[in-house]
Amino acid sequence: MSVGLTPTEQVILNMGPQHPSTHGVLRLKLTLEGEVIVGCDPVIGYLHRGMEKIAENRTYAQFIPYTDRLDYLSSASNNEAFVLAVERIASIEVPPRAQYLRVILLELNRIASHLVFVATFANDLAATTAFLYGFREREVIMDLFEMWTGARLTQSWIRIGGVGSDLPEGFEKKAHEFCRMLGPRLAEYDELLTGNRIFRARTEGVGLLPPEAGIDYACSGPTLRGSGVPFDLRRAEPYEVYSRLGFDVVTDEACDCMGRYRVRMEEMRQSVHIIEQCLDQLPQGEVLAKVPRALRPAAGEAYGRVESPRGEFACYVVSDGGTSPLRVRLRAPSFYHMAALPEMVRGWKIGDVVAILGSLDIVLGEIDR
Amino acid sequence: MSATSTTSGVFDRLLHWWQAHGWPAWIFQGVWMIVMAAVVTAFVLVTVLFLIWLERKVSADIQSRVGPNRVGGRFGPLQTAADALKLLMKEDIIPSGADRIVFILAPFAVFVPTLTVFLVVPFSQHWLVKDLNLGVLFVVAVSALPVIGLVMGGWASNNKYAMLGAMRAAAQSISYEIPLILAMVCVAVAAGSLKVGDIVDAQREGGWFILRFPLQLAFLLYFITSMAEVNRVPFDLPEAESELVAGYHTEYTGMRFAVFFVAEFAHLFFVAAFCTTLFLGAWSGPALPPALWFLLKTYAIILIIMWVRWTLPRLRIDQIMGFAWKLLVPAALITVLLTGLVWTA
Amino acid sequence: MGVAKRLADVVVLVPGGEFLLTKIDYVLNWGRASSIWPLTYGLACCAIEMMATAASRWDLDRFGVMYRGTPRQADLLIVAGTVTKKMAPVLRQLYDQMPEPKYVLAMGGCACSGGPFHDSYFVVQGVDEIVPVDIYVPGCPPRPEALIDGIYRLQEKMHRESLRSRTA
Amino acid sequence: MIEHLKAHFGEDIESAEQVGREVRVRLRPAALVAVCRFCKERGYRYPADITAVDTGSEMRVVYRLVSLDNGEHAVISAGVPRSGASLPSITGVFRGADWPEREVYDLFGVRFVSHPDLRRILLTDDWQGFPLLKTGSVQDR
Repeated sequence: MSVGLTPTEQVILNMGPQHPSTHGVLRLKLTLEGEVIVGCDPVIGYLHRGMEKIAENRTYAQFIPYTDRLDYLSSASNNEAFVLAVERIASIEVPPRAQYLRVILLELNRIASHLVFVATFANDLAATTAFLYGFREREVIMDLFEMWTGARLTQSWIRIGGVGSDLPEGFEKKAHEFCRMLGPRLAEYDELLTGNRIFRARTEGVGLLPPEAGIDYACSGPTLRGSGVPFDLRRAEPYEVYSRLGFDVVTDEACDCMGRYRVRMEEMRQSVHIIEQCLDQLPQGEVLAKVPRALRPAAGEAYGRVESPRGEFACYVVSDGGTSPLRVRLRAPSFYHMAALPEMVRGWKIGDVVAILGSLDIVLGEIDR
Repeated sequence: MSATSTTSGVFDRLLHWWQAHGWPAWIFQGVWMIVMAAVVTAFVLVTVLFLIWLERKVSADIQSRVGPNRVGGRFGPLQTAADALKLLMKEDIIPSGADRIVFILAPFAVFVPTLTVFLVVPFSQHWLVKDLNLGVLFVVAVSALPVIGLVMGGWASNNKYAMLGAMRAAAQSISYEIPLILAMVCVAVAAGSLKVGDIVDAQREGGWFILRFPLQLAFLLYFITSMAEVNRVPFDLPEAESELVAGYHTEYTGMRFAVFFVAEFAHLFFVAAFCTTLFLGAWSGPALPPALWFLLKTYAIILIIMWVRWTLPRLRIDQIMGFAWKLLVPAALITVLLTGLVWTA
Repeated sequence: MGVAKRLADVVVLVPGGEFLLTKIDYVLNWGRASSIWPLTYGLACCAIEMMATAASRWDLDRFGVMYRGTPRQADLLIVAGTVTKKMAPVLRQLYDQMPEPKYVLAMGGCACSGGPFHDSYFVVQGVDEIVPVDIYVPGCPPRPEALIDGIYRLQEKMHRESLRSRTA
Repeated sequence: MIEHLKAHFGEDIESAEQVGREVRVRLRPAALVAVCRFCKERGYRYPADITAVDTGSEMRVVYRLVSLDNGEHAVISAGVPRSGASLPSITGVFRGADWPEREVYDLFGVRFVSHPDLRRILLTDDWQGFPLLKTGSVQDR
């Protein structure tokens, strides 16, 4: 089983595209010596839907629902990146109330996404029960989304110039209830996972990503912050009202799977804090600016960067003055994290590949686009 | 003569009656063995159906779900029966690259020894198929056999995941066998016999072994290692779903897969039953019928194993090996030494 | 299915065999419909809803639905998401690896017909171009209730089957 | 920053302007690697994005390097011909440029010279054509 002194024959193991823990359709070509990984070649593109080409054949508003389907665990952040870029080209002012509402939606999406992360990460390590707990809490957020936007996953609620509608009656009360509920539930996860000796043995020191390598590979989000780099676009390049809200940029010096996990756990608590502030400060007023139905922004280009739950999700929009964009480039954080994976898994075992991949929290929808 | 002299009382009387007719004894013995084997098999199979259902219900309860509640009534009692029926009627696929004979034999190589060990389980004072003189040794020998079936299955499937699963199963089984045997040795030393009947008697006279120092340590060792022997989380590496898809039975379909599955749960039932025998005084207990006592204790152990399974994550292969060789084996040796000291003193 | 076919052939020869066959059909269909094991085959957004359906709130285990990681032990292929031209051969292979009787459920607009990606250069316009589909569940993505309804419909379909018609 | 670049690379910088926190530089392909290394040494260590834009009449490859210290973006673009284009690879400067360059090759057909492993990344290996060029329609195959 172990790589001892006797030379062993190398085996190539195809993990995926259909595999219980590749989080979608990813194929990892692993070169093994016994159980030890000596080489890893991720093969992506199994979910390439040609989004960037489709964007060139849609009007600006028509493309918003497509962005939902990129990072489907947190659709609002994709909407936000695209809409930010378009609003910058077309110089559209967003009403203050809409800005707060956007932040609420974004942060709820972040919590929902991180809950799925905890769930799937635990599931990859065979802690099946934590998987179901994560989804249980997520359902409460899904209810909130449904109440407000009518959709559970793909909300498309961030529109050019604002948000789709104002909060429905009773939403604020329910949101406050959720914020109060989440803290104790997270403590429950801590009991089940964070302090668990087996969980720690499986994650601590596993899949090291040194901060320099993280920056060089253009990693971002919790993956980079788990390596101790305090890079958070909500602080570095604040959009909407983030500059007016108080929250900590969570970092962890561990650089391993545990570090990335702890960052996400703490970020959920920070997001709760942000949502509560937004609900308290929420101004009155319009939620959607007057925007022509057939938007024709002037020729130019803009780059919208958003701190999505996975990292920097950015949208590079080039306009030639027509009704549809000339070019839309979708910059997905998971794509860059995947590129760093081969280096992170080398020398670890099959069981660790699953853990490391899980700790990156990739979504194939945005990698393949 | 011990009171646990098993079913042999019935056996003797029937044999007597048989020989009174002048018929040869070996025919009776042959028929008797076949009947007993059939009864044990039937009992174990029904138990396994129940255990699978129980596992689904217990896991559902832990995970704030409901579990099966449609098939055959409110609590889904016929769920496993439906599963078995469906598996029976599924297409039987043998992969083209597989080693046919070994592939077909593997499930039975797992199943047969798993059932065989039930011969020495004392369900009550009247129900012990054969109280072998070397009962504990028999268990040690036979319960080590299923892993050969796993390796056969993994090898014959011609699938890398299956092969990895089989290799893991072999490594894990060999490593955990040692502390498991040493834990049993402690009991044998304490009872002064390898005969299951004697072990039960020793506990009826001097109290359950789990209450007597240092056999608590032996109990712990037995409990941990037996979980590894039945491949349950945190030791479920041979079939780790998130790593190896389904491990050694990745390529098995329908009934052949079901045989593996049944064997796994039968083995689970056995380790719990034997744990009861070795440490919890087997069938002894007040008021209730002895067989009921035995099942109660066994199910208590099974529930704890399930509870652990649905709570903990999985270890990694090197951590599993390290745990066995660096911690369990030395601990087991010390326990044997302590037992020897206490019982000779 | 070898056994099933032979069984059907023999049973109809017995006097009253037709009646007996319907009874056997009933029992077998009940077993099949009560124990649908889908393959864990999430492709895109719909996979998240598929997971949510299996999780505590909807709990597919109630109906005896239990996810399996390997196609060899699966009865149902839930195609949850967009199938691209790169994925199509893999999907076909997985389908071929499943043992009979097997079923396919197309979940979501993309799997049913290409959905929003009807004009994309890399998307297969509905999985029925690759594998035969039994149940279509539209939606983008369908709610868990819709998926459960799809499974109910599949059970109804299974109950209408006969040993002879399936194997003929 | 613009002055520094102009002072160092002179003729190779075709145009440079500051828009907000973006320094937009257009340069000759030959100077690409040197400019990227120059930027990296001055704190633009984060290779946020590499992509291409095809307007139908001309094509350019756009590199976005971000400084984590002051949050400035260096947006470097290099014009290339619309077919049979090739550019020097910057994988020697940024390891993270590996995959994005493969993607630009995959979707636009720009060859990156001295890239360690230039293969198709998203599309199938036997795919014909480059879908994001303006010549192809959305259903192009």
